[in-house]
Amino acid sequence: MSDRTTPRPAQDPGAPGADTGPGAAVTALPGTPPPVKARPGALRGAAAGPALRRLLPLAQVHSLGLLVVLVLLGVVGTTTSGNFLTGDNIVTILTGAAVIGVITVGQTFVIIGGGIDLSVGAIVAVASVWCTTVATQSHGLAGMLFTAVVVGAAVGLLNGLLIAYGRIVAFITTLAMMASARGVAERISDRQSQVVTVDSFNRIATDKFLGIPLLVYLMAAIVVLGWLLLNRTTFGRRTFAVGGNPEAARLAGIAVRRHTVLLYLLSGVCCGVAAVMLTARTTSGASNLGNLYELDSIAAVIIGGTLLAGGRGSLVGSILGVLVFTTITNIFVLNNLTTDIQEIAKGLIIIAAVLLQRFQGARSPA
Amino acid sequence: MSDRTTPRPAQDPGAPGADTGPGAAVTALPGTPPPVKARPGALRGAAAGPALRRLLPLAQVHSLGLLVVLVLLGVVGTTTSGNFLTGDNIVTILTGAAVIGVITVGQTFVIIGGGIDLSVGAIVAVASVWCTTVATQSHGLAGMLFTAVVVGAAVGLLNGLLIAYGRIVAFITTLAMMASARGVAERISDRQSQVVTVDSFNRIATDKFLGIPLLVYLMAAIVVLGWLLLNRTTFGRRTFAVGGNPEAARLAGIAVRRHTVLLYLLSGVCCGVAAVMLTARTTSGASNLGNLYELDSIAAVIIGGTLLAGGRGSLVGSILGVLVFTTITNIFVLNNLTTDIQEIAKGLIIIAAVLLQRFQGARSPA
Amino acid sequence: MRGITKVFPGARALDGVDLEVRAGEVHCLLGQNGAGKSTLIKVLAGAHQPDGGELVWDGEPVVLSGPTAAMRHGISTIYQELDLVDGLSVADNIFLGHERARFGLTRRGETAAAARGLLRSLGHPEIAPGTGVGSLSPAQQQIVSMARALSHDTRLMVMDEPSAVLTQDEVGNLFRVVRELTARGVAVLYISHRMAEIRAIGHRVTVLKDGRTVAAGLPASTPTAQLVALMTGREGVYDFPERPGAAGAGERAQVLRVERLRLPGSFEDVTFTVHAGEIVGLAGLVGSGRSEILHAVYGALRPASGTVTVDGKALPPGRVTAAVRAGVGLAPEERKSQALFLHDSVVRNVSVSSLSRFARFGWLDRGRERAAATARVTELDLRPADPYRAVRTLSGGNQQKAVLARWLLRGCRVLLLDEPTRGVDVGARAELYALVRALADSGVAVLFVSSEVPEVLGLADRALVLREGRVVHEADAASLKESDVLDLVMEGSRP
Amino acid sequence: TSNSTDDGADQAGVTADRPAAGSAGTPGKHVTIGFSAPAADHGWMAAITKNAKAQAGRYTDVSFQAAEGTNDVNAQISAVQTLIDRKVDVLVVLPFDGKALTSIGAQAMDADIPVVNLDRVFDNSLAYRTWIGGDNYGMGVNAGQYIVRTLKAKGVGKPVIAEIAGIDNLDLTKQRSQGFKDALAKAGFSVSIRQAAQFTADSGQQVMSNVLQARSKLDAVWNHDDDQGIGVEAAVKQAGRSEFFMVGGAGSKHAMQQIKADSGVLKATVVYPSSMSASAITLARLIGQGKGVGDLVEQEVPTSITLFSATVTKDNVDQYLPTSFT
Ligand SMILES: Nc1ncnc2c1ncn2[C@@H]1O[C@H](COP(=O)(O)OP(=O)(O)OP(=O)(O)O)[C@@H](O)[C@H]1O
Ligand SMILES: Nc1ncnc2c1ncn2[C@@H]1O[C@H](COP(=O)(O)OP(=O)(O)OP(=O)(O)O)[C@@H](O)[C@H]1O
Ligand SMILES: [Mg+2]
Ligand SMILES: [Mg+2]
Repeated sequence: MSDRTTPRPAQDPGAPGADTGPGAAVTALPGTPPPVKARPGALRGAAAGPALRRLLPLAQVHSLGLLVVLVLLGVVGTTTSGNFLTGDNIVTILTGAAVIGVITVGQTFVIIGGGIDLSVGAIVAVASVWCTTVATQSHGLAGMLFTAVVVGAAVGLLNGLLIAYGRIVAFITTLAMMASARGVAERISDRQSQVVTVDSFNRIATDKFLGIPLLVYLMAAIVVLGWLLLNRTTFGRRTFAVGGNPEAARLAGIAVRRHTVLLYLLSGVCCGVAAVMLTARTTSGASNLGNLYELDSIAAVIIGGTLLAGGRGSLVGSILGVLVFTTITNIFVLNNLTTDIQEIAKGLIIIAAVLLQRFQGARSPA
Repeated sequence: MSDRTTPRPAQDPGAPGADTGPGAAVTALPGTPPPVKARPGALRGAAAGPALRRLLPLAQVHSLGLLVVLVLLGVVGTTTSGNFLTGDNIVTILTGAAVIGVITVGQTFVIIGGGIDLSVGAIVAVASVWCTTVATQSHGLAGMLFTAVVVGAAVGLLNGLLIAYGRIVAFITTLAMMASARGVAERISDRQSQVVTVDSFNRIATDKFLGIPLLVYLMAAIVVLGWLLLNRTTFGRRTFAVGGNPEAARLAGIAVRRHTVLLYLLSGVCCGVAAVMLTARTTSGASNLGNLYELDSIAAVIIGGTLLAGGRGSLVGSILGVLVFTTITNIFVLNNLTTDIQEIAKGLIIIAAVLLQRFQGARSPA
Repeated sequence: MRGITKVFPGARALDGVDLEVRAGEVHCLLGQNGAGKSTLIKVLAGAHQPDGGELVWDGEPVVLSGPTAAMRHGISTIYQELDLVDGLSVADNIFLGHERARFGLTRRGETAAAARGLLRSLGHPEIAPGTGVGSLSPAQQQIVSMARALSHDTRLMVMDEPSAVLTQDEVGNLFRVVRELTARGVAVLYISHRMAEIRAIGHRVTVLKDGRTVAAGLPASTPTAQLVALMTGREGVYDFPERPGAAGAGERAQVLRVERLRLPGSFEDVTFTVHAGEIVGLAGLVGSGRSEILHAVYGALRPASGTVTVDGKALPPGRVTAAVRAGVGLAPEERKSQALFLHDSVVRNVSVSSLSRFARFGWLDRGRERAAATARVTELDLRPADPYRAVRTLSGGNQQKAVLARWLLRGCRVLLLDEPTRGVDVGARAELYALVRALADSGVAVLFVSSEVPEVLGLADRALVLREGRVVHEADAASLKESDVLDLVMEGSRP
Repeated sequence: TSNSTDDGADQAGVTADRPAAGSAGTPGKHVTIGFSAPAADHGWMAAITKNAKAQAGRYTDVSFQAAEGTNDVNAQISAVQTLIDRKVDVLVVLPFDGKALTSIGAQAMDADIPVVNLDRVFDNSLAYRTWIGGDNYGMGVNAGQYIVRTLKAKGVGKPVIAEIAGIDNLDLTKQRSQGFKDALAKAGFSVSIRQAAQFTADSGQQVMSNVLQARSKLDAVWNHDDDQGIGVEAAVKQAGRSEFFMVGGAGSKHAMQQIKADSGVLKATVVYPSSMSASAITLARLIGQGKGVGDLVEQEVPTSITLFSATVTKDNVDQYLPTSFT
């Protein structure tokens, strides 16, 4: 039950439970994509005990590695800047992560389900612009919320229908949608930022509860809901199945196409909610909002351990990924680094984070 | 999610001999199961008549569809603008396609080989900046060319090593490289445009032969070389194998990792060449060159019929994809459309092009 | 090979295996599913590095650092899992890794000619070297795999269940090739779960059990019962279960009724019924349309015309979900691509079709799910009995059991089985037969496809014989003889 | 009023020798200035960041705290928030989008951190203490007026005028185009073709090469940005066209050198001063120290300073070359 190529400290063969200490929680990444596909042996190093594997879903083991990365970043932040470990700063990081966090929840579902959504940023833009038109604002808070979410849902639905029933590759469909939706946003807004005049709407971003902005609670709520949906419902289970092997899912009686539509719809709704948050935060809607959010969210999902090919992944990982990126940015600002250094460092940190997760996974047997 | 819901076009059972031209050498006997099998939708779109499918490799049928799209675009261009069908304009389109075309050659190899390269734009930037530093320019034309290509190759090599031996997912590696390489470009250039003072270098973009700019010949040469490499050499065969079934490739004795490194190296070299072309075209090197070229090139590859998952694809398709995108832009400008309309239309045209290819594929039986 | 060990995370696949193969002999490797046969041959092929033991080749100890090293020594392998690249042509696949090329440029004419020659020598001139492998049937792909193995200059040919996807006449072809090889002094290591084949072609037999050699170099004439006992460690009779009296068939309710089902190019005018508690077998050649009929019944393929009724209600054509809801289940022929979520656990694979049963408003009761799935898995004696193991790491036979467990859990009215015993060992086979019988006895209508005629005749109550997409004969299985079926399948019209 | 004598001395000295450097000579109370601007992804914006930093470096009583440049308003809000958390004394903010950063500006003001709003204007004057910036509309007007004058002088009746705009979904691009259009309209002219590039040389080249195909004869071109102008000029050269003249925008060194050499189509550029960030730092310091602007009689820094978009031609290029950005 273990890897003999590297002699491990002698183990009592009679005690398979030896692996199940708390330390073993970080063991092995059997679920990690063998990055070079050709190597089934690639994972030989990972020696998780079956007992352990039962306790922790594979994805969570991966997330633990990311948590270590986050802690390390925290250490770096604290040592380089006295301002890092203050309540205010933590709240700033979390608030900064809120919008992209919500988008990433949807993106995680889509990617686990075997797709990809390049249009998230554009959906945010069009939803934000639409909900801040003068006509919409005249309906007050409720009208604006409703519009943003419905617009997001509608664009997501359209994505889903084109992909599932039009049978156009997700990459192309959402790429096209990325262009078109942003074009629509520009058209509606005439390329001007539209200021929000409904005060209760802006309060979404300014109101706090126990010193923490509503936005953070909102993100937390959506992450928790997303986690439950992914891990505790039939919908989530089917998402894994559809992404892992669509043909097998179909033959197992899952309505693959309908499910695919729902996944993009879900992503669209998340973008609608994110648009509300972003619009409230910026107190205005604009067609250039959410630029490149697609890359940010996909990067967070992938670094969080979800397979780009679908079928395996973790929402917790994705959110940790978002937090890692937001924290990196925050540390940069605190340390007054210039943009070029920041970018170089960002690349290095991403690579280091991935390697660290691996390392963390490989050496941790109790 | 399968082609099975649409009944296959009826075949003429009475005329088996109809197939027996020279092309029929590749014909399967009646009773040979055509490919309904479980292929999860890979070729779903292409329901070409079996006879035709036998004559032409699938990729080529797909390219045919794209050619039709291109012709249709030409018709639209000609009817909406008198300036479209002039020699000068065709040359402008081709020249406009040259840079991204060369990048797409490398990207096609990488994607067929099962990877992805998000760093192409950044590689172009860093190669362009490096080859236009004062120190480099002092070595004249040869020094600049050499620098650009070597820088491109070096970054590509680094990508490949990290992916193949560091076993970091291609998406993450090249995303990190995208940030880092652009950071390096900014650092080197101090974010200033560096004007090229070597006149012979700029002549790469201005010199013409038979009225056609050198750039176009250069692209054509690279495309032809790329096509030969992909379709007529062991390297090309192995690229398909590595992307299509890495495990099978390994069992067949192919050095999968080394091959992967070579693919990214190749992409890096293409970016280096593209950097030369772009720098000569803009007569300057700058760290913001090649912005979003990764999306453009990937989109061209995918619309050209290459599977994002690897293993299947066509270089001709990719280049047609590039031409489609360049032609769309040209038509927009000729008709002086506003940006928002352009973006909306671009999305619609992409979708239409894909659907048209499908239609074209479906109705083309010999 | 001496004392070879191989350890996977969580599984000790090989635990000191000894094997000795002589030139010019056909050496058969026997063992239950998961005994370690495939792992052993992968070590031999250089695809896995052993964790212990030693390999002796021509009297010299060797280390095979990779597939290329093995090939250099003249070891070529046909793997159990089809190891072809879909995107490449037949010829390219055959010569992958040792392309006919000069300065890196492929010589396409020469490659095609050589490929054509190899395919012809295998009795399959109809496979064109230029076709994409992805468009071939599994059987044809198997031929291509064989051609690839033959394309090397071979001294030891390893064949991992080459006959699994072949029908009987093609197995004959395979044997001819094997005999030609041995006549040239090539050694053949042959793995199969079909005892008859081993008896027909093998010279000596080595039996593996739980990663250990339990008997080496037995003569091929060793009685089946003794071999099976060695493999399983148990004595017992392995045979088809008793058929209940044929009498009841008429009175029992019709469950599945297929009428004038037609899909041009695949099958024509197919009409039959299956009653509750009845097992109907479909016999036919590869490519005769059997899988397609099952798919059409299941709604995975939309037929051009015709109806499928279950319990008197017509199923909407081309809708799998409706069929599943009506109580139809399918265990498809290609487990890996069509049935399994390879990276998921056994539990998840088993429960995927019955999720709503354990859910309330979409909310999963995972405890119940786990208990129910585990119960089915235990019932089927799936090994290793770890419901959280990723299905990918199970042996072929156990993967098949996982698929069956899925439908067992769901509880079907109609069960469609496509080559259910492909790659399943003798012991497990008998268990599967008993299981299918038991299901039928509980009132399920079973329709199954098999390329092994004895299986059709032994397990089914009634058999349909298919040729080129048409039902050419229908009869009580008991009244048919193997040779009759073979004749029907080949020529069609003879009674 | 209490420190008016100090101020007086200070200002007098400065005006005498280094007008641009403000009151560099006499250190006052220490001021920490937080600075946030969009990503320095093209020449003008890079110059903004650089000039601000350089200016801060000139003062011994200023520490400079810059936040990451980003084109994502959400991230910029977080960056400014971080600066507020750090309790800087004064903030200088060039927002990616003025309206989007209004609320964070107001928040800073509420936290008693004066905000110097640089260039792109906040939506609400309560959100900043002082605004200093360029005049995008005026820039378009000046470009238009130069073109009108030149064409009239040449006696061109129905000119074909092209406009290569910058990134099209920025407010400032819209304002520039509006000014240009209005100025042309006064003379009865109009823009014949308008296409947007991305402020980068490659996009400028790509767009211009297509525009040259769309109009086989042009009389005048206004290109919003000299950085993308490098590509625009390259496209003109590569097409071998020279029948028109071109006006640039922003005022890069390269453009001014071209104008001075008078070797190509570029005849003028309308400046959008990148030195404004240095002035903003100076203002921020003065605000932080509670001083007024030298030479002005006011005791406080004014709330709004609009910079002039000068039209640089061959005749006056020497005057502007030193303040051009590279
Ligand atoms: N992908 C396909 N496209 C078109 N026709 C197909 C395809 N696959 C199979 N067919 C046709 O369907 C018929 C039946 O093929 P199928 O593989 O289902 O046969 P089978 O009897 O199940 O054989 P096997 O033993 O290989 O499962 C063949 O005659 C073949 O012509
Ligand atoms: N990649 C792997 N990771 C973990 N365990 C594995 C892996 N491959 C095989 N095993 C385990 O090794 C054991 C031997 O498997 P192997 O495939 O060699 O069996 P087999 O004798 O070929 O069976 P079958 O007759 O079903 O093909 C099984 O218990 C299997 O679960
Ligand atoms: Mg096996
Ligand atoms: Mg079949």
